[in-house]
Amino acid sequence: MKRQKERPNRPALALHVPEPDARPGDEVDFSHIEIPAAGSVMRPDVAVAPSEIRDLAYTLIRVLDDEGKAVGPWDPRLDPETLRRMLRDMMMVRVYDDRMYRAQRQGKTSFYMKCTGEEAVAVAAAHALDREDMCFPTYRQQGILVARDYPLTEMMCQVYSNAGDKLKGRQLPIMYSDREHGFFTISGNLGTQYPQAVGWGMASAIKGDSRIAAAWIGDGATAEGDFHNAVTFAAVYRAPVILNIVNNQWAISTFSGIAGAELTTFAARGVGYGIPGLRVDGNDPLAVYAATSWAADRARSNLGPTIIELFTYRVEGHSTSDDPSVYRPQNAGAKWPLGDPLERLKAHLLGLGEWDEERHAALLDQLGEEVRAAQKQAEKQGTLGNSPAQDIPSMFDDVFEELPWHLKEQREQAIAEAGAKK
Amino acid sequence: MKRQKERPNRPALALHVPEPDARPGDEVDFSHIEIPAAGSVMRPDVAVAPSEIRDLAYTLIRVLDDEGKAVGPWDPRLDPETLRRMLRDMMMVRVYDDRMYRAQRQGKTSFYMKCTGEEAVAVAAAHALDREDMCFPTYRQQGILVARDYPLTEMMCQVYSNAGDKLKGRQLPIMYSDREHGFFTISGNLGTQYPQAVGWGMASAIKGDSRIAAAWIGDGATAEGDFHNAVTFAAVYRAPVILNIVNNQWAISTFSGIAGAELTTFAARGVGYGIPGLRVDGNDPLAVYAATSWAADRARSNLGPTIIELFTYRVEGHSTSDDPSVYRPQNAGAKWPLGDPLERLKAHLLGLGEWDEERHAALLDQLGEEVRAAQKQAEKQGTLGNSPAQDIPSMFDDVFEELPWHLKEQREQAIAEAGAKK
Amino acid sequence: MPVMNMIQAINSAHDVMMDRDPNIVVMGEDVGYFGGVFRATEGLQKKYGRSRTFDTPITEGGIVGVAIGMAAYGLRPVAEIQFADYIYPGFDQIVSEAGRMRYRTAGEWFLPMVIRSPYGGGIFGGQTHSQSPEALFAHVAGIKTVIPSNPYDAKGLLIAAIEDNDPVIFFEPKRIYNGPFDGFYERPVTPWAKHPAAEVPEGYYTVPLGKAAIARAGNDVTILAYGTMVHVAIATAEAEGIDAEVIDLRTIVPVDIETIEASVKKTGRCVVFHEATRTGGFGAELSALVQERCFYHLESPVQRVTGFDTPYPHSLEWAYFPGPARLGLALKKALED
Amino acid sequence: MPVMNMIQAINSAHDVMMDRDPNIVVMGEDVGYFGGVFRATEGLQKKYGRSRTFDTPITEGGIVGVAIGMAAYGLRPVAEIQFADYIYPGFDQIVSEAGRMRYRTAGEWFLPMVIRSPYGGGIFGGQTHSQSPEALFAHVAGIKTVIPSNPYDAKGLLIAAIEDNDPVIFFEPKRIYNGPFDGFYERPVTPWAKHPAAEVPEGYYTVPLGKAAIARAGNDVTILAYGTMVHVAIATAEAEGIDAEVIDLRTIVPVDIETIEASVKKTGRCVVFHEATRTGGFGAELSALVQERCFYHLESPVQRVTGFDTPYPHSLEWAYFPGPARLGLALKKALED
Ligand SMILES: Cc1ncc(C[n+]2csc(CCOP(=O)(O)OP(=O)(O)O)c2C)c(N)n1
Ligand SMILES: Cc1ncc(C[n+]2csc(CCOP(=O)(O)OP(=O)(O)O)c2C)c(N)n1
Ligand SMILES: [Mg+2]
Ligand SMILES: [Mg+2]
Repeated sequence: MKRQKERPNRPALALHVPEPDARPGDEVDFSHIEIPAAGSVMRPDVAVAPSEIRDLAYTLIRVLDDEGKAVGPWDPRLDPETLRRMLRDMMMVRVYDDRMYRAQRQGKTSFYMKCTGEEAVAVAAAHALDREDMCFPTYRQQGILVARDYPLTEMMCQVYSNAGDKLKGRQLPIMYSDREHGFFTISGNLGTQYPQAVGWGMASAIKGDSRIAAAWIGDGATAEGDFHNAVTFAAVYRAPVILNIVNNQWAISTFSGIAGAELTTFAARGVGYGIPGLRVDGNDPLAVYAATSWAADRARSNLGPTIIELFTYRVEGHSTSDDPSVYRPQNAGAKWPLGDPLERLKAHLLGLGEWDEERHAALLDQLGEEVRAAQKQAEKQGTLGNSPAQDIPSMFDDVFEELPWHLKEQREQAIAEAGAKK
Repeated sequence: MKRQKERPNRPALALHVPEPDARPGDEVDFSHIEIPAAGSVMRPDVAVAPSEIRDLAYTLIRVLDDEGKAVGPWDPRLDPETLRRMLRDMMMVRVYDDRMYRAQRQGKTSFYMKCTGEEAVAVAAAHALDREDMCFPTYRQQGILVARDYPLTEMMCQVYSNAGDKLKGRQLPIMYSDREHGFFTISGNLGTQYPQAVGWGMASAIKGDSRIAAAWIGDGATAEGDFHNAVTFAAVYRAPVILNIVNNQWAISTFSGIAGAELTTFAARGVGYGIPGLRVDGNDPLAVYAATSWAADRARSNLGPTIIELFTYRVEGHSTSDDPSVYRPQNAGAKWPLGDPLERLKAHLLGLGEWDEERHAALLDQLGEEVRAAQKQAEKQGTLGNSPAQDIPSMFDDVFEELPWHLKEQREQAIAEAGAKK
Repeated sequence: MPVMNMIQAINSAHDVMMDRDPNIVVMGEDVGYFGGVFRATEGLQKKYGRSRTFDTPITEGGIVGVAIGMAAYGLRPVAEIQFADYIYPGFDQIVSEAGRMRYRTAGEWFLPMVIRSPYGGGIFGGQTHSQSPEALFAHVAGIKTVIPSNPYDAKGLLIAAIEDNDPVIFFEPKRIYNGPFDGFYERPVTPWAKHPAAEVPEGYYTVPLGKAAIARAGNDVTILAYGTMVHVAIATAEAEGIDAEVIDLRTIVPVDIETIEASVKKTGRCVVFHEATRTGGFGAELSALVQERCFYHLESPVQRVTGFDTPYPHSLEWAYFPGPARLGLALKKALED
Repeated sequence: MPVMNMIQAINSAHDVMMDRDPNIVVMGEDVGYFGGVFRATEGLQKKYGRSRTFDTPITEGGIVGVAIGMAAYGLRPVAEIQFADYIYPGFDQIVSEAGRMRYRTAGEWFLPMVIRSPYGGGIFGGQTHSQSPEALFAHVAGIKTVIPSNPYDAKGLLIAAIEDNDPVIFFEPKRIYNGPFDGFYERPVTPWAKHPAAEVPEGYYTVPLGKAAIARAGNDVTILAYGTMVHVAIATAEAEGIDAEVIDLRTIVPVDIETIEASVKKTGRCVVFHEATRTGGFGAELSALVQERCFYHLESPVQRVTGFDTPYPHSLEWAYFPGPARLGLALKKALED
């Protein structure tokens, strides 16, 4: 191999490996993050040419200002009822998460994942969509189910893989699925839902339906080929789909620089395909709502897909298997300058005079009650353990619509084996 | 399924399927193609922030004007010797292509692919690179080998899978490979070379080497996940690599709209990742040279990757297996407004007074001679047919470095079988 | 009855089904206006419109992922992968998503979709236009894999695949698109017209998935084959004067174990025959199944006659291809032992 | 001698080799600063710097494609795929590129690279953290596949894999990272410390690829196993009081046919044992090989004891897992027949 020294007129190359600003022991410092003032970003008509709004990929659409006032053209002007409902849903998600996290720690299931600090990206989006629109979420959008009134007990039974689990104990906890609530089955494989959402949206367009699709993906998972597959198809066929990128800045232990965030924003990916890319304060429920509505309008008008980067922060560990203090400063999330979506919406409602601390405390109590009741209900149907709630023959169902001979034989084998174990 | 009629407040969706302007029987019309004047695009310093030169992705870098004069800041100011050499190489590619195409038609091999009209994207780029830089081409950059003095006979032996084929008859014709000439083995699988080029460039950076990598991909193949994989890695680690997209506007029968060209340019993909995207007149050898040099300088200065869209036109069929008159107007290529790269460089040299028609005719004769001589030489070593040039045991070599027991046994079997056939 | 080659039969299956069911959409690289590089979808776009037959970007992962989304919506997509050798970028979506969708949702979502792909060698296509990757799919739970050997079956099986409510991989041996290639490559090619299975009804009919056919009845040895190899097996048996029973599996998952068992128990000898590489090929599964179920009936070892464990070479096509010479030797051995 | 668990042994293999050879680079999701979700690469970034051990974007296709380019340059990349269940987006680069690079260039380019991946079930990981996809790689020409069963072998085999000049898939049974799980899941877990193979030399040594080990000598029946199943096999033989010979294959391609043949010819009976789904699993290949080569020595059919042909279920983990009960029944049958 010819090396540097033999080519003195050529400089030596070096590999650049991105590294976050702070590691354990360092002081976390978010001061370099540029935060445009709430209300400062223009809101174009949905029929605008994407080439005219490239700037929206490099700013931050924000509605709630530091005092909790809704300002500027993106203010979705929601009625207090809707605002309170959104607050309630986000609070519910947090209460639910805490409870289930604890259940995992208590050994009642194998695994759990919270979405602390990211409640708005699911809840506010769900409120901006029609109930009939199909969501293709990741494991961090449990808020959609809550916003769509999916029973908590159903969710818990799934987490426990118990007798009440409609998925028959087959999926890892939190991999919910509910067709009726427009919640596509979560996959353990990152990114696969993205082209599927586009296919669903294309199908809706082929049939002259009016329902659109919305998908979510993490900042880390945008690197998968399926991200590109999805956006390519969506752009080419102008599929009625909203492509959300939840940039919580971490992918397990890996910061978003390794996903490409050093050089540009994730919303800018949209620019690369000639579709709109909106960069949105993901901790601002009104901004999330407004951007989602805008993208939904575009999709419904046959104007095609929109990428929405939801800029947020993963406040807690990746999952129950993760300890973030090993790779980033402790309590980094608490210092996140864009605040907590729950607190921000609460402040907004307080400012409007449509909420007060008493009602807030009462609601919190009530949600705690609801979750406890649901949990009791769920645990009546069992928790995960070495004696599974599902019977052995059920293991062979649903591989195919009909059981072929080899699975029939294997089912017999499994039954015989279970007999022998006793 | 809920349908349109049940949701009267929602408009019906419809699928958009891109369709080219002209199909067989239609008049081809390129008048909508925007062609900025040669010399009109600014040339930034290589250290520029990519965010400042996004415009370069939406224009067309051109050096040769309609009279063949080199104008503007991108003029690479090449000496006449180099210009003549580039002309010679492009002419050689065309003569070679014609000859090999005919050889396939004569039944001397199974397959051939020409690059008519696209000679500049390989030849001019190769001249702008160092010989030590590694090229990761597609099947349409045979010009690199010609520009790097790879023997024609070697190329032909590969096309014939004959006794002189260094690839032992294992690869489809035109899937050349030559390490010494910095020409990475062509893959039959579209797009796979792109991340490989990035890996090679990263390796060069890891070792403090000074060699860079250059890759080529077709407009159609940019849709593959590997395109995204490659650009993601290249952007994250600022890999010293030039990522060329040869936009010849067709992928077999499929026009570039199906690859996403309706909404934006291919150079704009670079914008999506925050790296420079240059859009270049691919039929202008000086523009190709200049853009390649610029990107190479950036890469050598540890400034990272550049995407270069080479806007050109596939003048002939996809391959010997293809008849383009079935899906696009006949002779569309002849009307391509950006002309023929050979003619344009010839006109430039004529204008400089560094070339004349006599020398041109003589050169053409001479190249014909060279190709004929090489072909004779190659055909002495056989052409493709039912009696292969390679012996049967050779079929088992190079699966692994050493032959494992099962391949030894299979080799014996193949030999026995060959005996039985006689 | 009309006479069709394999391409025409496959084209007709699409046409019949698109006409019957508005939920069927057809897509893939070059399948739209052009009708596919092998012309299997010719005329469909013109007849059914661009939103039901269209070209796709060149990304097999995208094609499969999008087809899954369409099937989840309720359509019945039929996607073409231009060559089986290019199916791997879509492998993740097939294995991780299509194969497990029904299972992971306990039936809430299921995927009526077909992935068609020209496959196999014998056309001097080199290592990237010749592969037979069926074993990779056979190993994945939740996927059916079908490989027809003639026009009648191709149409009937493709219609059955389209009607199936689970994902089906449909591999079309491209060497026999135009005629029943028997492995004697030096002889002139016979077109389908002379073969009884080229008589293909114009309209709707099915050939059920999971059912093998006895392509040639015989008593002395059973040959398990599918696709092109069925014709090679028959021709070899005739050439060698061996009374072989040739079973055309047609579907490899689920495989028709009854037909296999009955035949091997009758003949007592078995040769498994495919073009794919040997190690871990579907022949290993067949050999294991036969041995497990017919052990006490076997008079000689089950043999595998296959492609070699190398990539498909270009110039040595016929040394690689498991033709009559390779099979003939194995048959003789099976009968001698 | 130091006592190591599998993770420590694998970590040590990296360390020893990175120290010896500056061309070795280590990469994958979370492998850099953090040291990998199973901590197999802990400390390497600190010791060898960021340009030799780094985190990658989450794209397995990119990881493999880039590793191929690095190997083509002349480095020896060792890439981690976080779970074997996530290897499929990289399948095309492995099958179409890594497996055929040496062949298609007649040796001009070759790829000294290792793809490591935690694999197998038994940890309540559900269908996407439990898979055993080795058969998919075994079928692909040009790739070696290695599966260690203990710390000593893990380190020695990984070093051999890194030194090998061809691409090696290195699957690490994650259930036995911390202790030799024998399938008796109700019993307390034993750590590696009590196992002789946890004695692992600090420095350089190799365990050759392609050579099996006799994990337990015996006379009555041969069990062919690898990875976690080696421990289950030994424990089952002991529990059932069966004089089984347990062969730990260690490498499945190329497989150590001599050791297999010798054992089966001695015992006359054979059970093939793996965790992957049955149909088209590597057990089919083993069964076919044994039957082809030991037909006249076999006193009963070769049996396969495997995972079932379903995705790996979450709650029914132990009903799916091929544990002592399943193997025990098969062993008794092998001896009865
Ligand atoms: C194809 C695939 N590769 C790797 C993993 C392992 N994995 C699970 S979550 C995760 C990080 C994802 O990060 P991001 O996309 O940013 O989502 P977040 O967890 O931050 O919501 C990884 C690497 C996986 N599940 N699937
Ligand atoms: C992975 C893969 N999918 C499909 C093909 C079949 N194929 C070969 S060339 C081609 C068109 C490529 O078009 P483009 O990338 O624009 O390159 P061009 O031929 O125009 O130079 C296709 C679809 C392939 N070779 N590899
Ligand atoms: Mg994240
Ligand atoms: Mg093209």
